[in-house]
Parts: sequence; C-alpha cells; structure tokens
Amino acid sequence: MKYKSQKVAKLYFIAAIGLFVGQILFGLIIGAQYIWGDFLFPEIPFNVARMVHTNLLIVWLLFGFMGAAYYLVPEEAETDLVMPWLANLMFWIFLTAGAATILGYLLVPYAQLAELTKNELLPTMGREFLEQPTITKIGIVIVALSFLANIGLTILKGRKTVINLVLLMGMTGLAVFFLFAFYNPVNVVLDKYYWWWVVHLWVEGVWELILGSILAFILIKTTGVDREVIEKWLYVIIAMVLITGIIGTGHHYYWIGTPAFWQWWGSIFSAMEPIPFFMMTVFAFNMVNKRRRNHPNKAAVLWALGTAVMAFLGAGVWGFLHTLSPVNYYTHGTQITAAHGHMAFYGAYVMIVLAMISYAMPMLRGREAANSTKSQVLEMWGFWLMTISIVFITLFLTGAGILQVYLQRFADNPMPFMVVQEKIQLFYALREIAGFIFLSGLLIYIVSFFVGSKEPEATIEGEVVPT
Amino acid sequence: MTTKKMFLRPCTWVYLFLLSLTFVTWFIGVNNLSGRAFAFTVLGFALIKGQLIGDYFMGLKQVAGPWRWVIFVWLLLIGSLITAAFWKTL
Amino acid sequence: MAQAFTKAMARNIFYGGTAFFFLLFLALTFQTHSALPELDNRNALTGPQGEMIAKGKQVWEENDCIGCHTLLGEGAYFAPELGNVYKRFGSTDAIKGFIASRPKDGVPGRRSMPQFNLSEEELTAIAEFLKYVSEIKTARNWPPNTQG
Amino acid sequence: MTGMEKNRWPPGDLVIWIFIMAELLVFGVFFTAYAFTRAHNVELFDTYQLTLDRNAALINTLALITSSYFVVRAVADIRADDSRGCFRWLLAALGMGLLFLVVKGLEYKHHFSLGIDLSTNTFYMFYLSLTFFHFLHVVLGMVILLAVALKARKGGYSAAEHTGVETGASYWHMVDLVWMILFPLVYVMR
Repeated sequence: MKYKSQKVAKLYFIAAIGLFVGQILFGLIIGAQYIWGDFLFPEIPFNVARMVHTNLLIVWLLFGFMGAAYYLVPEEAETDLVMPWLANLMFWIFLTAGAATILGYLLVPYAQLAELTKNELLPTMGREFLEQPTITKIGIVIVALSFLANIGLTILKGRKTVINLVLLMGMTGLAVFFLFAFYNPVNVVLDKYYWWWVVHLWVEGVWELILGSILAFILIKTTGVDREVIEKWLYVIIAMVLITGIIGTGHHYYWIGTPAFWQWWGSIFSAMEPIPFFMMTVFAFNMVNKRRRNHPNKAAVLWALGTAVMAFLGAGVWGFLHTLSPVNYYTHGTQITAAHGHMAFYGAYVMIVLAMISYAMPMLRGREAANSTKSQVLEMWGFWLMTISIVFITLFLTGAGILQVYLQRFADNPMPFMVVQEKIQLFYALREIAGFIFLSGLLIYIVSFFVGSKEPEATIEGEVVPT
Repeated sequence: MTTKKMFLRPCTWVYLFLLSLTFVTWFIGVNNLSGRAFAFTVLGFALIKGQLIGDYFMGLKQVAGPWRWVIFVWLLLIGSLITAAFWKTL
Repeated sequence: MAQAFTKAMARNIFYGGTAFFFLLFLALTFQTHSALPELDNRNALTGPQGEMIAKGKQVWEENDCIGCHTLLGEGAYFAPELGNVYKRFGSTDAIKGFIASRPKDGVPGRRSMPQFNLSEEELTAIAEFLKYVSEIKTARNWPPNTQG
Repeated sequence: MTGMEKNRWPPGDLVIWIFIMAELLVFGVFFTAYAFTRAHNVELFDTYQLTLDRNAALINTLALITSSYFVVRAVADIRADDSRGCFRWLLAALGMGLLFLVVKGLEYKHHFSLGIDLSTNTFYMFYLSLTFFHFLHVVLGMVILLAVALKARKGGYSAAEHTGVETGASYWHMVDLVWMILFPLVYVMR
C-alpha cells in the first residue's frame, strides 16, 4: 500500500463480503422455495426473498467496485485521494441506506413500503432489479456522484493512466445509465425499452469497462508485464465490448412489442458479444505466461485468470446459447435465462471483485504483498468450491430450462407452467445442493482471512522461466 | 520513382478493370436479367473485385503469412454461403 | 519492418467505435419510436380506461408482481407468464377472481400466490392492465402458446 | 517499405486490421442473413428489388472505386515523401466519398418520401439496414481520411513514417470492398 488514503477500500471490501453472505443465504431460501413451495410462506414470500437476493448482489458488487476504485485510483494516479473523508462518509450512508432498504423489504409488505416511501410521487418501484424505493434510488445517485467527484478529482490531480481513465468512464457510465431508472411510463413497451438501458447497458456495457480496468490493474501488478502492452489490449477489448454490446441490447427487444428489425440487429450484434470475452481470456493467459516475475499472491492470480475463463463461459458461451432470436423465441423467460444469469454474474463481476479483494486485502492488512501460504491455500479452496458449484448450478438450471422449454413451449401438447415446474423438481433439488456447496466455499473463503495471519508471508519460489 | 510506378501501375490497371466489371454488373441490373447464369456471373465479378481490392489496393499481395488470406477467406465464405442460399431459388 | 500496433490507435478505435455504435443505437431507437404506435397498444392508454390501466400498472408495481411472474418474458421464473394471462383466462373477471381467492396461509407443500387484499377497484385496475399488455403486438405473437 | 519484398504484416496499424476483420464478420453475417431470408421470400425480394435505383447504385459504385484508387495514389505519394500530393489525392478521395453520400442520400429521400422504413417489409428492413450501416461506415471512413489528410497537409507523415496514412487507407478500402458485394447482392442478383 503506497498511499494512506487507499485504506478506505478496506471498509468497502468488508461490507461487500458481508453482503455477499447475505445474498447467498437468500439465494438458498429461494432455491428451497423452488422445491418446497410453501417454505417460509407467508412470512417471506418468494418475491421478497428474490428481491433481497438480487438487490444484495447489486449493492455488494457496487461496494466492491467502489472499494476497488479507492484502492487502485490513488496508486495509478500516484497521489492520495482528494477527499478520503467523503469516501468514509459515503460508505456509512450507502451501508445504512442499503441496510434500511433490505430491512424494509423484509419487515413490511412491499405495498406498504411503497406507501411509506411515497412511491406515488415518482413511481419507480416494482420493476425487476429496480425494486428500491425512489428515495433509495436518489440516495444511490448521490453516493455515485460523490464517489465520481472523489475519484475524478484524484485522477485529474495525478497521473492519468489508461486504467484510471477507463475505470472513470465505466463508473460515469454506470451513474448516467442509472438515471433511466427514474423513467417509468405507463406504456409497458417504452418502460421495458428504457429499463434495459439501465440493466443491459450496465452489465453488457459500462460494467465491462470497470471489469477490464480492474483486471488490467491486477495483471500489471502481478505479472510485471509492460504497462504499454496491457493498456493497449485493454483498449482493444473494451472497444470490442462496446461495439458489439451497444447494439447487442437488441437481443432484449425481440418479444416486448418492439419492431421486428430488432430480431436481426439484436441477433447479429449480440452473437458477436462473446468475442471480447474470448479476447479477454486469451489476453489474461498470455500476460500471465509472459510474466516477468512470479508474484507471491498466487490466489489473486488464480482469481484473475478465473474471471477471464468464467466470464467467457458464463457471459460469452451461455449468453450465445440463447441470444439468436429463433432460439430465444423458445427460451425467453425460462430457467435458461436464470442459468446464464448465475454464471455470467459470478464469472464476470463476483470474481473480479474477489480478485481485487484478494490482491489488495493483504496490503490493506499490513502485509508486504501476500498472505501466508496457509491462508492462500484455504482461499484457493474457496475459489474452487464456489466456482465448481456455480458451474453445476448453471448446468442444473440449463437442464431444467431445456426440459421446461420442451414441455411448455415446444411439445405438441404444451403443458401449463405449474405442471412443468413439478416435472423439473429434480433439477431444482440438485441446484439447491450445489448452492449449499457454494455456501461452504464462501465460508471457507471467509475463514481464510482469519487463518495463518501470524505466519510469515508466502514467498516467491523459483525464477520465472521465460517462454 | 521506379518503385512508385511499380506500385501504381498495376493498381491503375486494376482500377480500370474494376470499372469495367462494374458496368457489366450494372448492365445486367438495369435490364433485370435474372437466373443462375446472370446472378452468379455478377456474384463472381463481385468476388473477383473484392480479391483485387484486397491484393492491390490494400496491398495484401505483398504480405506473406496468415494475413495474406484474410480477404480471400472472407470472400470464399460469403461467396459460398450466398451461392448456397441463391442456388435453389433461381 | 516491425509491425505498428500502437496504444494511440487502439484508443482512437475505442472512442471512434463507441461513438459510432452509440449513434447507430440512437438511430435505431428513433426508428423504434416511430414504429411503436402501431405495436404497443397505446390507444388503450387514453381516457378513463387509460387511467384505470395506469392505476393497474401501479398496483402491479407496488405489489412486486414481477418478483415471481414474468411479463412478456421478463421478471422472475417462479410463477406463470402474465403477458398473455388475459388470453389464457379468457376474461378480466377470471383474473380478478383468481387474485381475490388466494388463500391467506398458502397451500401446504405447494407454491401459492400471496393474498394481497386488493380492493375491488384495484382488482379491476390490474385486470385491465393485464388485458392491455396482452393486446400489445409482440413479434411472432410471442409467447409461443397460451401456456406462456 | 518501398521495395517489393514480402512483409509479415499488412499495411497500417495492426489494430485497424483486427477491426477490419470484426467489421467484415458483421457484414458477412448480414449478407448471409439477407441471402437466406431472401430464399424464404423470393417473390417479395424480387418485387421490391425492382424499386431500387440501379443507376444511382452504379454512380455510387464508381464513386467508391474511384475514391479507393485516389487513396492508393495518396499512399504512393507519401511513400515517395510527397505530402502535398498525398493531401490532394486524399481530398479527391473525400470528394468521391461525398458524392456517394449525396447520391445515397437522394435515394433515401425518395424512399422516405414514400413512407418506407425498417418496418415496411422484410426486404426494406434488409435493404435499409445494410445500406444504412454501410452509409455510416462511409461517413466514419471519411472522418478518418479527413483527419489523415489534415495531418498530411501539416507534413505529419513522411516516407519513413506514414503508418497513419496506411491505416486510414486500409479502412477505406474495406468500406469499398464491402460495397462491391453489397451492390450486386442487394441491387442486381435475382
């Protein structure tokens, strides 16, 4: 850790991991409700638990992104944060607002929450992933603006690296596109059209800039490869991301009442979306192979490579599976979508945040560069358990989805939704088991922070063999 | 100056050849000539034009190795796919 | 001769490509807006009927229906598609009857929709809203069949 | 880079070639989609193809080929260290590009005056999508050529270092190349 103000990242990372645990617990609850329909009914209905599951995911990833930014921006800019106090203040505001919102979901019926928060003044609630009360949304905008001011001014003051600029663009885009969350017309087609400007242009657009810049930062730090090379590829990859991803939004405009030309535009451009992910995988492995030194933090390198692979599989391959409009005609809004969502979010965004935490946390806790070998071994156990479980969760949901598509949409005598759900129970049960293994991986991951803290740091063994 | 001429002269010939192929294509077009013979002549012309642009204008003729073939492979691919799609309808 | 592969060029392509494709996206959005009046059933949204549908959308949102159901394929996958529920049930009365009759404590061992205690006006509003959605002209008449 | 010896890499910055490949991929998919969709709607496509103006397409093809040739001359000039010549040929190429835009613009004006848009029918969806996507590439290519031309006028390139000229030229030839396929495919083949 070179700059004192980087320290604020630690709070953000701790909160991120804490909320991550919450997300997984609620994931297990809704997973159980898929098997036992009356589980926790009517105390915690499915929609409430799901809302907690998805909202916690978004909030903890945002905590992770902000933490990552507070750690890497000063180091890249070679100057302290301009307003570390603001970063601290915003942390507590965001955490309080987030916790209050989640408690609101859990403690009062959603309709009552809408009434309490005066949703009728500016109705924005009740849309998928944007369930937060309007007042929370305004809070998010304020937090985002303060955050942008903080890192933006720091970047302006210091060295302007490509990584910092790309990160700043990503974060700015995140804030700008979130504003479409406030547009909620009665016209359902328009509502959905611009809803995707938040959701798609986030996860298949500006978030990928954030992902790319964090990945590039970790690769520079852990491989010692020339910054020039890494930054050049970063530009190429994010250019491909946006070239394919912006028009790729069209793969959400097939069946919501939008005109038919989107079938073609959406199919063609979104079919190209795996290309940048593939480039990212090749890039990450290339850089690690060309490394100038071995970094003692093996766990961080593992997370970084894992991100590249799993993002390609989850976002690239599983996305491509159902992105072409003739396929999507059958798969739209089924468990296939859920399968893709789980692996893509884990592979791209969960893993990059954990990679950054893995890289930065030892320094934030006063280490030179890495945790002890013992701690790292445990962390890598967590990596494998979580990653393998998410692969199985994805496979089981894909199985469920294929069967659902066949029985409900493709067969000669389509069956009703609820009948089909009973027939695919087995997959849901298997998914829940994989979910518990995921939780065990997560717990081992957390334990790794408390194990071997007294032991000496891992050291580099052997010299780099140039390839 | 000789190297410049060596580069330009073939390009000029290619340019004139491209113009003449274009006129033939246009002639087939304005007279609404249809059927396999005309359609695939026109497609063949287009592929030849593409290859000439790649080889001479883009300078791929002077390249050895995989990049030499990017345009060729692309033309081959879309040429076959378009042929496959048009074949039965003509 | 060493091949040029410069960061400056990569940067230019990033900025140029992004601007290019974003403008193209805006152009397609403009096209979409001019095509929507034929498709999105906006005529239903005028007059007192329109107010009822607006109220219905509010009921839909303030009870987080999307947290279990899909609407034109978007939402959660825990409960049936509702973009075509009007066609599946055949009438707004059937929809109202279904929502009003959900048991307060659920059905043992099975998924059940919560009892939302909606007023008669709210029930009418949400049923009208669902009717309006079912009359949006989706491409290829999605969903593929009445089961959704 | 004046001799006739073989190179390992194509002219210009390698990044542009990565994007040329990406662009060709997109256009290739679009062309294939056109061809196979036509195979399912032969009558519709053949009927509406007749409403297109082949004379305008001829002028546009000639304009792009000529423009490409002018760019070749610009590259030849800069390789001979002639910045002024390079600048002039690039201006001429830009003029041809402008001619393309005007002619294509008049075609669009005609279609729009008849109320034709992407939702009219499948043929027009493809015709407008393909040509408009290409149209925007012409605009983008012209912006690139203009930037290169202005730098050339200021003497920013030389026989020793003119990667920028070759980069812009490669992109422009790609725009030309795509039209070589688009013209027969959409306007002529039936």
